[in-house]
Amino acid sequence: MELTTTWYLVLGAIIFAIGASGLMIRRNPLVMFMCVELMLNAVNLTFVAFGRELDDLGGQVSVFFVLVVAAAEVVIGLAIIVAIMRHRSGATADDLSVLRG
Amino acid sequence: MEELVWLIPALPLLGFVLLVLGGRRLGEPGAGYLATTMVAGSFIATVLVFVGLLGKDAEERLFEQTLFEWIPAGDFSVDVGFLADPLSITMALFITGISSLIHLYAIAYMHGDKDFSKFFVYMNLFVFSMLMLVLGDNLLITFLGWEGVGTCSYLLISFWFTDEANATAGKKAFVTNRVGDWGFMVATLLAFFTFGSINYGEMFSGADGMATSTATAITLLLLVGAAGKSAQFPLYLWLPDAMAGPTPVSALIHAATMVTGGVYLLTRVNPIIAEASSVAPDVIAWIGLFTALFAASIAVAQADIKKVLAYSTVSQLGFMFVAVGSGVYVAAIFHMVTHAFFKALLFLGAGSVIHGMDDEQDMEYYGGLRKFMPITAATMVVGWLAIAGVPPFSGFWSKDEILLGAYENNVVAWVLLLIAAILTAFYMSRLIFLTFFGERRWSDGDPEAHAAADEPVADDGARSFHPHEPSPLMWVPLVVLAGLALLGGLLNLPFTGDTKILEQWLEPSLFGNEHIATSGAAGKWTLAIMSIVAAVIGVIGAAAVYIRRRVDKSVVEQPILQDAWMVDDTVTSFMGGPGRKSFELVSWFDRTVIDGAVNGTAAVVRHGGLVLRRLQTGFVRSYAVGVGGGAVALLVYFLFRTTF
Amino acid sequence: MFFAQVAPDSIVTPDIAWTALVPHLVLAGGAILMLMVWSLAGRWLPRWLPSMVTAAVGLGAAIGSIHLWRRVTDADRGPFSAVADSVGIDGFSVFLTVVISLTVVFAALLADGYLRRERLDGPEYHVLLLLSAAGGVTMATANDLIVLFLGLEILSLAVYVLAGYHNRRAQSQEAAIKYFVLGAFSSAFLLYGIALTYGATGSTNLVDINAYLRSTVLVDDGLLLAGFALLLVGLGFKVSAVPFHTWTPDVYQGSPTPVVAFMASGVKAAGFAALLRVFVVTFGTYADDWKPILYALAVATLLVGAILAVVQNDVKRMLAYSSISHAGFMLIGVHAASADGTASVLYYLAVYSVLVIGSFAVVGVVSGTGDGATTVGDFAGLGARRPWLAFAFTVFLLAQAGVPLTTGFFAKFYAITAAVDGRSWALAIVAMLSAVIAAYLYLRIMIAMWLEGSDDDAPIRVPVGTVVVLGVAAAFTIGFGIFPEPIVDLARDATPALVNSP
Amino acid sequence: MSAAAVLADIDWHVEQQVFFYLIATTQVVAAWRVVTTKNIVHAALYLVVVLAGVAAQFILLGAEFIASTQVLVYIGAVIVLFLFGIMLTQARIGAENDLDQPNRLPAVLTAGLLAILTVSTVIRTFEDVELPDNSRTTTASVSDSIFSDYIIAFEAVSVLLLAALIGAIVVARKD
Repeated sequence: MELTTTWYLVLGAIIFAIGASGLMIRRNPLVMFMCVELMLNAVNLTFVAFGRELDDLGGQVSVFFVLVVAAAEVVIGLAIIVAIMRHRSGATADDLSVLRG
Repeated sequence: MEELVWLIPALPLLGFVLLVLGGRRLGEPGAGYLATTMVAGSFIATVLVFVGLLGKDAEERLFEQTLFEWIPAGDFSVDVGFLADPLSITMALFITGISSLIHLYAIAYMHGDKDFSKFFVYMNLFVFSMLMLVLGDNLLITFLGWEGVGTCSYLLISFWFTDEANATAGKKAFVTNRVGDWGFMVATLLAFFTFGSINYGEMFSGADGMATSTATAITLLLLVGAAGKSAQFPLYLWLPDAMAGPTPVSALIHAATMVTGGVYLLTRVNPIIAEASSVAPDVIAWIGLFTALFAASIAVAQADIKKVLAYSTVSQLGFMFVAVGSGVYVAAIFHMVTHAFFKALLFLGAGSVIHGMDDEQDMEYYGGLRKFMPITAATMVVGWLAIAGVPPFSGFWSKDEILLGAYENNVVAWVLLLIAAILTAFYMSRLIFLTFFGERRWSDGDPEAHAAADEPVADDGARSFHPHEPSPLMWVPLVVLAGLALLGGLLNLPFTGDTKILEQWLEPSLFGNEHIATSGAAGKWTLAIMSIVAAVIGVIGAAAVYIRRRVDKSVVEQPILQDAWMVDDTVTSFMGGPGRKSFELVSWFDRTVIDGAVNGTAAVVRHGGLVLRRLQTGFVRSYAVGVGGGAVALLVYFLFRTTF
Repeated sequence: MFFAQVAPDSIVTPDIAWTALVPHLVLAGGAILMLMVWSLAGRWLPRWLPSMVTAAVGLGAAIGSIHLWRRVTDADRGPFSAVADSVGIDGFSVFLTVVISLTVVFAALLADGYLRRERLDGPEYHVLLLLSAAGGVTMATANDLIVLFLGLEILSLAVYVLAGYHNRRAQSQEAAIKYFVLGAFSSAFLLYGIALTYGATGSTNLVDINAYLRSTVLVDDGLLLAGFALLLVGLGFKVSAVPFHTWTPDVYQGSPTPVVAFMASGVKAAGFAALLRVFVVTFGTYADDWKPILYALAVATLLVGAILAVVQNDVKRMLAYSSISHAGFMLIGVHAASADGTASVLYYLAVYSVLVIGSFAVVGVVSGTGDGATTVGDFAGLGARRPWLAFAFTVFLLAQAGVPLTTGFFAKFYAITAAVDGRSWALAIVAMLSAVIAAYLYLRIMIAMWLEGSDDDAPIRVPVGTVVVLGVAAAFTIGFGIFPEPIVDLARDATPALVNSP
Repeated sequence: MSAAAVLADIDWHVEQQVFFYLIATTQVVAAWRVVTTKNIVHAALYLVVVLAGVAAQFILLGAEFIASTQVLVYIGAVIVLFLFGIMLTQARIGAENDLDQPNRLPAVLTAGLLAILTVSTVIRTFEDVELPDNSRTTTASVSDSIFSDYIIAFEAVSVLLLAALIGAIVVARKD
């Protein structure tokens, strides 16, 4: 099989969907964050593949910014989680459902 | 002098502002007098404008005043402007006139109320809104007034809000009116996109030759709005409940002015109705007819004096709708004016009775009050004869016009309307007899007084009251209104063209869309006699029931009539046919289907809400499924649209 | 030139049009300056100062936009792009910049009393608020999808933290984590959408994308349309369009009330700015493709918001759902994909921001210490306890219900007009239906305030900042409700444009 | 010899394929395990595998700067943060039963559809487009781009990091 851009894009799409499924299934907030990271990485792969396809730097530059965003998100997300866990140890995302209806 | 038209709504608005700012400090009765003065001033301004218009030729009796450009919307704009023409000034005249009297009355009626000044705040705001409604020169200003009167009505119904029933009634009025508003809003939009303007003048000049379907749609949508405001079937529901408010409110808003807004609106847009397919006016007429009959039959069975008047109002508004549907706009306006006179009178009279009877509204506890409240009794008798259609009282003339119009439109409609007229005479007579005549079904707790009054006293179940004539502040308006109810017919006597003052006066506003009676003199006389006969049948019928019970009190063959508690049932049986059952059916229908429909819609929304609510589980992952599912749905849609 | 010596031929830095960036710089610079001053001298500064400074900075950003407005509305100069075409200054972006800046002013004034009552005061809240607004302004002016994404992330990250700012309240933390997880999830979708659009058009720059789509007929537009779908997910989430709305009620209910006021106004404005700029302006040539889906979103948003609002018992939740249905009205304007539609959204945003800030200002003071008393029952008898407060709330509620003589009426009027102009009759009717259903909700609150009694006589303290906000918001609502022309004209003049830098 | 020079000597058409399939398979399996494993520490470690795989793919695509940034930021920082987070929050490290919940079907279905839709789109659009043989980009050209065309984005990122910094401090403050 000849390696084409498609394969990179398909790989990205699959990892994106796996990440999305994790967010919809898992209850541990930390794992949910990890799944978001999976999704972002899938997008990064897509960006670079497109960049290569188009022979354009924009794809790689975008990935650079996305990396920073991902890191910043993790910082905030983990801070929030740690703050919550200080009050209730071992809580899952489902335990945080006082607000509903 | 017609330049003063802006002053007409401005004065009540000024009153409103002043009362908001200083009403509490002004206190009682100052706040009431201030409010009354403002409304009276507005009346004087109206008279001045009226005189100004009179001084012109009939064709030039149209004055538009634009205050400022209000909403710029692309190539069209909406102005805040007033239209002084015979129709709007007629409305403004009786609105401000009756409002002044009712304000005066309310000063005494609301005496001692802790929110005295607030009451007048609302009342002045109401008058302002009502005047905006009738004087506005475009649909949006009218709509503004329309919303305003609705809000004031709501506020005033709920005025004594410690009472749960009042709060609920206020809610009901608000909700039902929203349904009507919806029709109005859609009609306004439709008009805007048809004519490119919602200014009446520009609309009507564009109406000629417009698409029949559009005209029909606009008419029917406006009808939804009008039916909501004018309490027509099936949107009448709120009006009987609205009686929970103070009586002057019932008189002003729910009898004389606001509820006629729908009739005014339909009359105003007569050039559009003229372009609509004949279905539209027929629908108007039949809705009015059904409402007139339906409400009259309910009024027959009510024990609460205000409820009788409320259903009566619904029924009379039905008459006006029949007039509009039959194309006799003058008759509609004529009846609106006379109705405003006598119904305001009846409500104020009822208020005076209620006032005298320590807020008791159940007629079961009344009886024989004429000796204790002679002025109230006398004026209410005038009102009764007027609404029953006994000549020469005003109601006869206006109702006769409507009957004539209905007859020339559709004989079946005429017959049914005549039955409604009989019922009207019957239930009003019942009200008067039960209240002012017959035995006292109450006690003043003072045996000496009984002897002096030489009245038979009900032996048991009687309650203790001290009926008395109210203060002059309250009875003077009654007397004035009684005079108007007596003489109101002079506005439009049918004898010759010259005596049809109202018809000539309104002519420029009707653009020749008025249906001109074709019947000959003989026909007219026959119809008039028939309507007199109808009134007499109603009165005699009521008297028969009532008098028989009184005279043959001990006669065994009429045990039901002996029992005061069974009056309604007696009346029901007396009305013949499957009688009682049909009335039960009506009330069942009212309770179950109509109430059910209103509650049902709310329930559907509520139920839908509760179902949807279950989707809001509080779990992040299920929200994520929602987002992901949405994403999938969007992807599916977009991928179906690809060009590939 | 120093740099030229180090790297003689590599970096050609673009001209930075500093004037175009005044609002951004004022907001971000204000945040940094404030952070520095308070870390050095915080203990000597009065407690009320941070909110005053923030309000001043917000006002400064708004004032700093005036010269831009003059420039873009000047027929000779017109809109322009700056800094390598990644910042677009046109009437549209300036209008929204001003809206967002002013919501900062309000949110800062509200926060003063709130934070001190909850013993949370300090400069951090305000620094985050300013940074968030800087992100919002970046979104509104972005001419590049990556810049837009970064703006959105700045805005969101700060607001995630603000949502959990009340750290002693479990609901606040729950709101933060829900908002964060779902926000990150939707950002991933948005980013994927950007990637696909980039793949389909070869650029992330909106000017270039627009030019490309105008000049080229794509043989297969599957990639582009998939990009539309995913972009719409991300942006729909920010403006809480159904079915991406699920976070809204939970987050609004749990978050500190002044933050909610900002979320429902500033954040929403930024979201719509992006939605309009990306879809209506950039993808305008593909309007036939995305219009039907916006139609569906608008209908769902209008109805679900209104229906769910009716069955709530918590006022914050009610207002959250009602804000969803208001978003539906704005989506109508987006769907119209016309100049009038865009103007209607801008007008709606400006007007609704004021209304919703005013509403949450009232909720914030009624909720009492702990920010917990927000059920309808807690508003019972407010008319008797604090008549002016109840009056102001009534004004906001009536305006939200679309009663004439308030700004809300015109907002709904223009939205529906846009729908009817586009011959979307059914949409107009659904909108009115939604308004009728939602009216019941506002009525319920008003009834509780005016008609129901309450045995609760705990004093309600209304801080000065809140009084100012309520006064200004109520005056705005009634004043421009009677004379809507100035705001309407501004919204009309605020036309979006995509132009290359000269 | 620098990594770039080594890479330059490779015949891309064969090696790239082999490596791609190898790495891709590993990545998918590892990603799958992130989602399904019951042990949270394992999940983090599987994530490392995926992220390292992404870095490797970047190299295969000739994006060396991004690849090294990926390694630095993700494996050097993000994963460490995750592990710290696990240590600070989990009462016990080990198996957890957080998958035992009803209604997994809609989630799996949604994710499956998402995969099918996106995959089918890209396959359809790029059916047989070969990977172009363009030269690998240098770090210099990427940085040129960042500091010219994307200067505003770069500035925005600095504000973003500032916001994250302050945000984290705010969240972590004592009551």
